[in-house]
Amino acid sequence: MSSERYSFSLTTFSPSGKLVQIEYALAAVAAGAPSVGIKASNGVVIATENKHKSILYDEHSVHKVEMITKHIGMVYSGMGPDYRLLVKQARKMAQQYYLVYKEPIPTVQLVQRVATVMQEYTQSGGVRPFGVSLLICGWDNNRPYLFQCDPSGAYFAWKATAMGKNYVNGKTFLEKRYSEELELDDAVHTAILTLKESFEGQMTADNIEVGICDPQGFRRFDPSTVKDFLANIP
Amino acid sequence: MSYVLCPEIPEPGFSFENCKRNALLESKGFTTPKAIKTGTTIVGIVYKDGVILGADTRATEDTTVADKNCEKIHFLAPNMYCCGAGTAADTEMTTQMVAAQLELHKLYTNREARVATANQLLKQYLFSYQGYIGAALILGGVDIEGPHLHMIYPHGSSVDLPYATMGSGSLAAISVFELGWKPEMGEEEGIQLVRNAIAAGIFNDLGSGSNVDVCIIRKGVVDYRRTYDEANKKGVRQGSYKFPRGATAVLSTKVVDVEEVSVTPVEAERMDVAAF
Amino acid sequence: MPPVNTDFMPQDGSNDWRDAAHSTGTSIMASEFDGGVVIGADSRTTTGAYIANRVSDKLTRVTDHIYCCRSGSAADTEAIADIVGYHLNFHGMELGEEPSVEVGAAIFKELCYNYRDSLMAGILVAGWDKKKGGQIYSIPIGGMCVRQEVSIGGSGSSYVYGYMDANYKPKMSKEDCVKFVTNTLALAMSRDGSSGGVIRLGIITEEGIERRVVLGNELPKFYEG
Amino acid sequence: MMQTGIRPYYPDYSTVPVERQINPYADNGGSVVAIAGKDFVVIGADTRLSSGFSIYTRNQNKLFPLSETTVLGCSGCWCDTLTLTRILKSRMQMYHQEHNKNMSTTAAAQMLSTMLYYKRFFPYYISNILVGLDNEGKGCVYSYDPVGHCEKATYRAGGSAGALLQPLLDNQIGQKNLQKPSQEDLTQEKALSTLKDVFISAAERDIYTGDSVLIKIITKDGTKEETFDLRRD
Amino acid sequence: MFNSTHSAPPPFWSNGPAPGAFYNFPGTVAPVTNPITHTQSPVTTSTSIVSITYDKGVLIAGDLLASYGSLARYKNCPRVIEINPNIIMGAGGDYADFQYVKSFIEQKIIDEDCLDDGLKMKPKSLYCWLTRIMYQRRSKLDPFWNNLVVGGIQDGVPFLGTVDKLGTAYTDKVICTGYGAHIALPVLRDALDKKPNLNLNEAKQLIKKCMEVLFYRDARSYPKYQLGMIDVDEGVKIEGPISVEENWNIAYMT
Amino acid sequence: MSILAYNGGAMVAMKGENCVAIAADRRFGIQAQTVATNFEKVFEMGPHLFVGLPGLATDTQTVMEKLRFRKNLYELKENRRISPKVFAAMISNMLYEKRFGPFFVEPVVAGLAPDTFEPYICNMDLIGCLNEPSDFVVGGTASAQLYGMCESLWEPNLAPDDLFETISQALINAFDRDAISGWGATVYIVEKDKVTIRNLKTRMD
Repeated sequence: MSSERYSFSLTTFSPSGKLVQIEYALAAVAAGAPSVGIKASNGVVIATENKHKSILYDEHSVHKVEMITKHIGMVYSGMGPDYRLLVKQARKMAQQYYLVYKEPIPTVQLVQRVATVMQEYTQSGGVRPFGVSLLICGWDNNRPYLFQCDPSGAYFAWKATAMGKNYVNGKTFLEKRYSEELELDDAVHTAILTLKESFEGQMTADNIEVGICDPQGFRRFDPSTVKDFLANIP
Repeated sequence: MSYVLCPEIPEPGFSFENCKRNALLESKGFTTPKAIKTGTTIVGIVYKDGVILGADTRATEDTTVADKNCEKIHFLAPNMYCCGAGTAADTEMTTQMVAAQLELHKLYTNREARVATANQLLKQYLFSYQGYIGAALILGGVDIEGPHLHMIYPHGSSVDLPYATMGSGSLAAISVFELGWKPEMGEEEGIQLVRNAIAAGIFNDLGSGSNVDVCIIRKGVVDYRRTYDEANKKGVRQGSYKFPRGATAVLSTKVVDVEEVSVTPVEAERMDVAAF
Repeated sequence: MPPVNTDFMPQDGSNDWRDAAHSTGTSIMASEFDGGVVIGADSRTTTGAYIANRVSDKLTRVTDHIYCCRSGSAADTEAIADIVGYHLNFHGMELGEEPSVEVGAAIFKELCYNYRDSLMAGILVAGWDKKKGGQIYSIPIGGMCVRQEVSIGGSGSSYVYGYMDANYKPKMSKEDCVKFVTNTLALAMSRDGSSGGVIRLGIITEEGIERRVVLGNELPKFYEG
Repeated sequence: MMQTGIRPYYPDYSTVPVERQINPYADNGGSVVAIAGKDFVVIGADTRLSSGFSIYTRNQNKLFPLSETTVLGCSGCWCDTLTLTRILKSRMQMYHQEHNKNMSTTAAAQMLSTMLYYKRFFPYYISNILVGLDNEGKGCVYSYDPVGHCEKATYRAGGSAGALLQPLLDNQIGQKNLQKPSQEDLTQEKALSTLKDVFISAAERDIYTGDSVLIKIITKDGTKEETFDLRRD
Repeated sequence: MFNSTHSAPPPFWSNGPAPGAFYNFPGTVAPVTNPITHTQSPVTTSTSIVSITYDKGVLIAGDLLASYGSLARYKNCPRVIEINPNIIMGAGGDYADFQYVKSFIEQKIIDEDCLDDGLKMKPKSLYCWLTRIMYQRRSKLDPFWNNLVVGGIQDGVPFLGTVDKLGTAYTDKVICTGYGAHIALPVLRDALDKKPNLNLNEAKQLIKKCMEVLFYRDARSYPKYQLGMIDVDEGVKIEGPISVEENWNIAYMT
Repeated sequence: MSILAYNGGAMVAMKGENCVAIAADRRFGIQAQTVATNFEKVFEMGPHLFVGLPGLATDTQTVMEKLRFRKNLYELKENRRISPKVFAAMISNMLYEKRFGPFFVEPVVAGLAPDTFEPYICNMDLIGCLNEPSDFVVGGTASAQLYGMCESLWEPNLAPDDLFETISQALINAFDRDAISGWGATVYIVEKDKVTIRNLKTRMD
């Protein structure tokens, strides 16, 4: 580890004014497992495909849908290891906020801070941008929130969105299905259906993960709950 | 770099900027004022189903009562609470810091925090500051291994015990425990013993007073009874001390109307990402 | 906070517990016998003249076969024991077998010597290893280290040097050695105000440690004049 | 520079007995409040005797009747108080025997001042308040500092909660800082209720004041006594 | 006028205040350190005294130890003594001072016997006399380093009073000195609150419990103590040595 | 003499019915010498949020600047008014950061919550130990006198005008008994719809 860190940035402008490293990062995201998030009137659902390359995998030990604080959850598309670093930093930033203000961190504030971290990796020496896009859901200020953070450090507030493989079809599917009055349970069904659109093979409770955020806070569905939702999908 | 953007993420650890100035002032004969101390009686016992913690609610500034109903039983984790005696700010901030660390630890390990973890975090933190952080703590909780009770001293030593008392009223409380504590006590009996121990501290030690707070921690259940026993009430005054309006001579008055200048929350608009 | 003695406090010695540091006071002892070592300690820790813990355990495990008897500042000795435990754990994994008692003592000495002006710790390191069998190393305040066949420490030890010298015999049997340690500690505890409570014993042999407790009211009695 | 490397204090490792400089004084706490009216004077003192953070006794009388019309209230160093009040009583008795009459309040007040100043360079560490009816039968309050400086007033608070209570008496009895201060004379009932209320406030905030208050009401037809309970924590 | 040099402005006159500074009256900032004629320090000391009044008399208890610093040096030093049929006394603190105090009290009793007027000193007068002596020695900054607890029957009524090395004296139904004031007193006060008039047996039980707790928690205590009793009917009895019942089972629980 | 008594000053805050009041003296002095009688110690941090910083005058101003900096950034970033409770927590954290080289101020916060307009008061020692009583808080060199006054004069649910009289009498009578505070007083009565600022006529000695 004694290598002298590069002092110059690896993410530089192309002649046409683009930051190609970020382009490539977005491509890595688009190649990642699909994730979807839908904001309902009384909550937010986030879900993702969690396929395992072999039956030998112990399914429910490593999770993609992670809790950041009691009221904020996160999922990603793209490279797992990058994600875990951002989860660790997000959790720490949330705790630091609470230590200073004695108030749970508003979702939008966490998103801004995570986005700032991601942006730093596009303008610092010797580092590459993150190969992940994040879906961050939360409940505060008596309302649900759904945000997306990109490797560029850009963040967007969504009513519903899809990312990762086949996100274009996912988005058009959601545009058809989304309505303001959607209830959380219906949103979960819609999310699973969106994943189903581009899902090869039989979707089971072992190869997808679902997390919801409602006034009681964020929690990840255990496999039995996911199985119930799968059961009454036509 | 990020500290400039969001300054509320403090530089890690304490800042010693003012030390040189304060030392100069001290050398000129201006003593630094004492921080608020909690004279305090804090106790804890292990009973049949878990642990019971108790504390009084008086914070003193030397010989004046600064806070008549302060909270000395601090939250550390859903299965763990910690009573603090000594410098009030130290006990408050130390327990909050460790509570945050435990929360992070719980998120990583997906497991309920252990009392031994909190004990080790607290004692190593205090040891590193060699007693300058004046926090004397009684840590109680129930984890996977069962109930635990630890006494932690400001210099960083800790002891695992079936019953414990600390603070200026600890001697009054320990006599109640030495005579009343039995192994495998029932809950009601345990609560009464804790209450009597705190009452002994409240009535015999001038540094402790006001009410008794009790916190019962069982496997998966916490029953924190703030002001379990209001041991002392303020006397009822006979006279009324309301002044007639206009009693006070006023030189000038200025009224600033605060029209409903509520900040319209602007939606977090999409970032301008023309390039992508 | 550093000891601040508010002046309005009455000076009749019954208020020193307010700002004295938590100290292990202590009578500790270790003695070799044929096949291992016996370690023992009283169970009293004090802040000033107030007994903070009357049933404390001063025999602290560092590995299954190496224990230390702690005396001096409770905080310093606990921290040192934790650190040595960590190093020996690590060292044991690298070695692929249990670390030797001598190495354990050396690490204790490193810490006690390098931080000698900010530590107050008198430690007896005792244990068994297959190279040299039962060994005892005494590391007093100041951080020197010397192997001894029998060793005592803590504030109570000054009263029982005579008894120890008179009664120690090499190659004692296990039970004789236990009796010898118990008597010595009981004598120290009866004379030293900072030692008392129960006697905690540890007999470390190849099989590991066997722990015993001699309750306060069952201590051997001597002249009570 | 900040003292680094402060060694914590391990008394049991200094086995040889430690030499201690004796401090001749002790602060045993307690507060005294006195209010005088046209023809009466009330004086109250709490009955808690304490030292450091522990209570010696909850029921110690700190009001010393010197004669039918004079009472002295003391708080501060209790050993000095015991000694001073004994000497005072003997001086009053000698005066009575020599003059065949009781010493007047004003005389007693002056005597106390000289007695305190007598020990100017090893003072009695007491905050004294001497009350009584003067020769015209009017209530008067004399307050002293430890070395005998004497001040006459109509109301005074002294002792550990003196700082807490003095402004309160200024406002309620002295009617200070009020645009329309009430003109009528202070009644005995108002003085008594104010005295009790101020002690309630003192017991809330001063750790040395509490348990109960002993009140003496001096009028021309003698002294009445009353007690009044306070917080015991 | 107000020079802004970095150091505090030099005082105008040698010992006067800098402008704006308070004039520090001697005796307020640092107590006048009068010449230390001879200051005392305790050498061989004994620990707490625990005493309580019950309906027909007074109990005073004190262990038999005299400590030399932290060395439990002398284990047979009685310090609860009978003064005369009306008075018993317990003492804590410096044992040498106690022996001297005891000797001049005994001399006073002898003088009183020589008067042979049938009168015997009562507890309140001894208590008052001792207070004057202690205060006088304190005023010479050469105190008797003791806590003296005087118990007795004053005209048929139990009397209990104490005086410390400064001459601070007070009477109460229950008095404890040294560590007893922090550990034993709360127990006794709680018992008295519940039952103001204890009988002899209840009082003895309480004392036994207090001595047990004191042995557990006071590092200068000893498990053998003396119990002095003075009763309206049965007069004076000094029982001892009584052993403390010890329970160390919690040693198995840590 | 304590460093907090170098410049002198007295501060008190009280809770009333749907209103809070905060009052402070106006003296600025160097030990016994009074240099100015218009020294502001109470600062407005929001339409319904005031903070008083009695203690060493230089720290009063430095801490006020630092607080305003952090409060402005907070409000800009979060797009909402800071609530008194969060503001108090922020001060407490900032003071504790300087645990071993503290600022010599003992802050007093008084305000109404931005959404519920619920009254809130608190004070802290110089290293940020928060004290949130339901009645009143005091600060500065006349705190003993202020404790005595407030403990008697305060009663629950005082209307704004009654609260004004009570807090003014408490402050004036208290600092009349303190040599190094007084010389005029400013009282802020904070209600939902208006803030009334009054300067009182007091002894100027």
